[in-house]
Amino acid sequence: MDDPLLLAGETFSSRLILGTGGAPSLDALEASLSASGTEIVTVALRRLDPTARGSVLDVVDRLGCRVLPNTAGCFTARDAVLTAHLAREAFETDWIKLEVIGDDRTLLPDAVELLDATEQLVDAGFQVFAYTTDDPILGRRLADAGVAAVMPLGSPIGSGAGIRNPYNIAILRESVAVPVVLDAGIGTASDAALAMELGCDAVLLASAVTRAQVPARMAEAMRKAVEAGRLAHSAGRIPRRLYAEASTSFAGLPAL
Amino acid sequence: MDDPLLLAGETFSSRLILGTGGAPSLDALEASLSASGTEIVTVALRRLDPTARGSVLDVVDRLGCRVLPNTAGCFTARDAVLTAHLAREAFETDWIKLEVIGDDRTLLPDAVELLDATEQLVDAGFQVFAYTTDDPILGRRLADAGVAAVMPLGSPIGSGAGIRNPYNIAILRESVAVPVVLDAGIGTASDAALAMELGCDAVLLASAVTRAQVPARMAEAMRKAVEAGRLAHSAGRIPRRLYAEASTSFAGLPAL
Amino acid sequence: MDDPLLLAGETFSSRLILGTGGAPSLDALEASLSASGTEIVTVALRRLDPTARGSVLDVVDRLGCRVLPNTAGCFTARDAVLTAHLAREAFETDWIKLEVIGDDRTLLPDAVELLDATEQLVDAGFQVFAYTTDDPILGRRLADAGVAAVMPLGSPIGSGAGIRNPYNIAILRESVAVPVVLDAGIGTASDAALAMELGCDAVLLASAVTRAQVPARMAEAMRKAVEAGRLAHSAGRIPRRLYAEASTSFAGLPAL
Amino acid sequence: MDDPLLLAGETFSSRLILGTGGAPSLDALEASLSASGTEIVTVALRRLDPTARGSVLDVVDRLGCRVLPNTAGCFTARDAVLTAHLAREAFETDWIKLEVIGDDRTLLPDAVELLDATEQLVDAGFQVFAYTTDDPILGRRLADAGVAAVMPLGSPIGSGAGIRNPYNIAILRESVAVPVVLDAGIGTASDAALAMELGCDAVLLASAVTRAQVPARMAEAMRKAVEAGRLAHSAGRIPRRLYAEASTSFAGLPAL
Amino acid sequence: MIVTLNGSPEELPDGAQLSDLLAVHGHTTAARGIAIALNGAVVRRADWAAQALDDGDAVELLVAVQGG
Amino acid sequence: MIVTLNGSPEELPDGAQLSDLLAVHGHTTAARGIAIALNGAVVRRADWAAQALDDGDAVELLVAVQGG
Amino acid sequence: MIVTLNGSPEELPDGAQLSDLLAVHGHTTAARGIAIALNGAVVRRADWAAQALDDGDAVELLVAVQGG
Amino acid sequence: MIVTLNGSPEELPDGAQLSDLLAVHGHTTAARGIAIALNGAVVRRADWAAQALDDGDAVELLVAVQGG
Repeated sequence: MDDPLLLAGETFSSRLILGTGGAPSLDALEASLSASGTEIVTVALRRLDPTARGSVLDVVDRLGCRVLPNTAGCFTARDAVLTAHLAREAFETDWIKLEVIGDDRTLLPDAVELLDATEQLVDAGFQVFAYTTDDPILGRRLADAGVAAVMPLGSPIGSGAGIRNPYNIAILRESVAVPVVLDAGIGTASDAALAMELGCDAVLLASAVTRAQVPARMAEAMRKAVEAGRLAHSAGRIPRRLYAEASTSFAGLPAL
Repeated sequence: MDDPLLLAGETFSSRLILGTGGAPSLDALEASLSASGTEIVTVALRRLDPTARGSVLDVVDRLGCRVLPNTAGCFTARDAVLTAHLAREAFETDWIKLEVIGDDRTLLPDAVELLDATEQLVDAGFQVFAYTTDDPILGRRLADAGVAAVMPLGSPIGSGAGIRNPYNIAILRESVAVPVVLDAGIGTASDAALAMELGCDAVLLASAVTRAQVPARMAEAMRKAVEAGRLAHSAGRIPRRLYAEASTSFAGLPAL
Repeated sequence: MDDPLLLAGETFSSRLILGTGGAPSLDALEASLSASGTEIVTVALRRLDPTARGSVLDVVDRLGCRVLPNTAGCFTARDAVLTAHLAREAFETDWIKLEVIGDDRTLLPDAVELLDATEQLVDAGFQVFAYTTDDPILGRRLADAGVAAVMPLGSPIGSGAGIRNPYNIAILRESVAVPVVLDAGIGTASDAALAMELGCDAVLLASAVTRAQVPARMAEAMRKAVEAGRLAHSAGRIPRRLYAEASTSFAGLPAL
Repeated sequence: MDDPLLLAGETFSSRLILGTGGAPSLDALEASLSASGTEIVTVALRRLDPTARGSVLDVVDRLGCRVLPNTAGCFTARDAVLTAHLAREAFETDWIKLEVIGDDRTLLPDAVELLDATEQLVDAGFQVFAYTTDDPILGRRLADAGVAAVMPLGSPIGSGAGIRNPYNIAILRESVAVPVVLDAGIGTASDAALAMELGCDAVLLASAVTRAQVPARMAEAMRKAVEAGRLAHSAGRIPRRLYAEASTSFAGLPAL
Repeated sequence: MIVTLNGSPEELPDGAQLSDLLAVHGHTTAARGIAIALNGAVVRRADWAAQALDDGDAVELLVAVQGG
Repeated sequence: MIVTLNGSPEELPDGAQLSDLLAVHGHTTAARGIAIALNGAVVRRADWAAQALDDGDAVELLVAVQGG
Repeated sequence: MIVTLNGSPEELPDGAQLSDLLAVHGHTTAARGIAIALNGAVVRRADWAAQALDDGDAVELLVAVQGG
Repeated sequence: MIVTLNGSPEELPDGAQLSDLLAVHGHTTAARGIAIALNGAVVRRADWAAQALDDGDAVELLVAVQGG
């Protein structure tokens, strides 16, 4: 089934976006990115650490992935906008994963600052990938503001708690015409498959892979899970029933 | 990762077993079996229908799959044992998927008749694949009786309701040394992935594929989902948390 | 246990607030309100209907309940603020249940308009009871803006789907110092009990009672469920375990 | 609503049965039993402990409760039957809570031994209250064998994990004509309410109360929760919907 | 003169006041549970008694109904 | 003679054997995927060729179908 | 004579009866909430008063405890 | 002159430019994956080569790191 992902005017065959945070080493990261089949990878900007060896960017470039810089750690629209502009200089890309968080315990997005930053960045020509709550109304506002993708969380970043409110994700998916990327909370393969079954266009995850006991194996699991969920979504699942529905006919039973 | 499935002394590379009930046509069935990558396929025995065209067996043989005959429709140990013996003659195999049901609304297994039939069939040299409830104690009794595999249901046959009690499946998996195959209830890909994540050795499903709107596509989804779940199971998932765990470090944030 | 509810400087013994929408008749409503033990009741303002008999207000007054007018049906801060001012004239109260919705299919609140209206109404001296999503960050913003209570929804108004994301409700409860009232989505008694167990200070519901087959009986159920959940919350529940923890000691078993 | 519970030919007004295991002291137990409003209390038989002070039986007698002795700790039909006969001598009652467990980690019932013991005890004139799994077919077998009540577990004894498979409880409830008592796994008030909403006739719990931080308060919570769930069950709840259903009419909205 | 009441035209004697309109519909200015907007602005309860009406005024007369 | 096949009466020449009945229905004794019960007992595949039939015998002739 | 009570040896005067053993442990044969097994068999309450004991008998004396 | 680099004081020769500061830390103005803010404002990549520095300037020199 030819089923490419369109994001910000570009076409991708993988529907799995990988965050790079939390990987035990750049080697482990490279193995994971490779096993995941991802074509888009998030990175952050931080102060130069003179003791650091190698660069995440070399890994990403070597694999031919597109960079999606993020604004992780920003609590205000001002900081996020500034960070986005810095990222544009650093990576020569208009793409930005916009994170504007409300506190450092939940890392949940702050709707007000997020919308403010979104409007500023869209005006400045950015392709905004907006990390947001699962609120369908907020998702629609972001879509109306011109984001490249609405990226609702399934549960808090790094929590591995999966999709706590699948109904909201399904309603959000129906509420907007732009791509919806499930971003944050994925813990294991079935979570990623479920996200796709709910109609999401892609899944973004980091910790589920980078902090797994065997990251590259989990990366491969996620690749297959996203493909599985996408196929299942369009294959038209059977309805859920309370009782059974025989798969073997009772007709023609012998008299024994 | 080389990770073959051992069942009744034989080795398989696919961990997906397909039931054939409910397929709209033999062509659709063949396409689905092929897309699923399955190596084991269930069939039933029913009275000859002179109007029937073609045989499910030709399809199964053409694809080189092993036949796993079932005893669907039997309510007593007596009928199930007789059916197993008939199946042995028909398919020249000692393998039998043992179904002894308690009523025709839920198609749930009857523990008493199931154990009785299991003992008789094991004594008669059968490799018994026992369709059972998710009761870990009953599963252990079946294992003690010498079954080739314990096959707990996730939810009623054909219900598509997924795994209603994942805790019981996990406890059952820990309680026996023989293979555990999740049999019945799978509705979509994420259900199959979850079954494997819970530690099941394989998944058996029929309606989820045969009655999907696009059966072959769902078959491919299931193949990937089972592989994904198996990989995720052994990759060591991250723990579930209530709150967030930052994937991007706060260290090195600039003063903007 | 003496455990009064404090709302906007007043003290109540009931922690159940009833909406009046959907009742089949004023008589049925009165019976339900009475059985529920509620002390606070919501009403709406609509154009005079010359064919209407009796007034909801007479019922509320007869039972000695406080009126909490709502702004149901408003899509903008402007409309909601105007409606609040009208309600102040109609009911001579500063209390307002502030609903500013984003669409008419989900009736979910619109964060932006809600915050705007909240700020205007707090400035104008209203006691704002803000119907909101389960987003903890938005809840904190409302609390910071000076609302009398944050009222997160469990699921869409009238859906009877219960609390779709209990984690968010628990986190929201921890995030603010003002009262939290679970508002919308309650379908049955166990939902109301759960809301209280999650730490909510009260529950507001309408359809679950007014549209039940026997409204007054469901009202009594809700009264007890809210009391039960409140008691359970402060009684300190046992932890959840995967396995058993014997309630009868194995020590002293006879040798039989 | 006059709605008595009929058990083994007797009538009760409370639908909450309390186990006594795990209480920190007899005083705490008495306070809890009293607060719970229970009329039936389980006790066990163990070897005389010369250091023990007071007797649980004095507490039960003082409160005028009926004694329901159990066979906790028995792994075989033989031991359980013998224990039941001992209990008949000790408490001069034909009532017996029949527990025959399969292992000491899950304390899950063993279907085979349970049915065997049930048949022996029914033959011997006992009123058997059978602690069982949530398997509807096994429940029907127990009912057919003549038990006074089928008592399915929600989750393992003392686990506080609630009702892990509410669908099975609902199906079991439909499958038998005898009373169904949810026995084991209740952790908090909403669990007890849910059990009743699923159609159970009563709830039996111990650890949820005796091991709560404030046992008597949790006992009161459980009393109200059981009453709430019972009322809600017969009040006819509203259906669950994905989207909203307005409780305030849009008709008559002013033009503002 | 003609005013619009709740979206429908209603004829009133010239010089009629808001209190007259209320009276026509069975309410006094002391009525509890009603609210009035005049040309999109809230009329404070204290002003009901003395509020004049002009030809073309749009009046919303709202009452308490079951809700939410 | 008349036997019952899958619940319906079927006339066969006197002296007909199971293999004849199979042949009538297009099967040989080598056919894979079929099974036979005679008067409630399984007939082993090895015995199909030589199995006699009597008037009144109840034969179940079963074939592989999609299932489970 | 020596009997085993709840798994431990206990010396009793020759000719002692079950009722004597109960008395030693502070119970009468009318006591509610106790049960007795003798050599693996239940002793009916009606038989407690007259039940003889022999050297080597295994007695289980059980009482009501919190449970379940 | 002394500038603040990533929060720490750093001495540079008078007249040093941003490109000199980069060079000290092993980067050229063509370097990919780095970004620079000067006194709270982003310095466009095109301006790196010619950007002067003054005593007291606060420079943030950021690089790509693993992130979410």
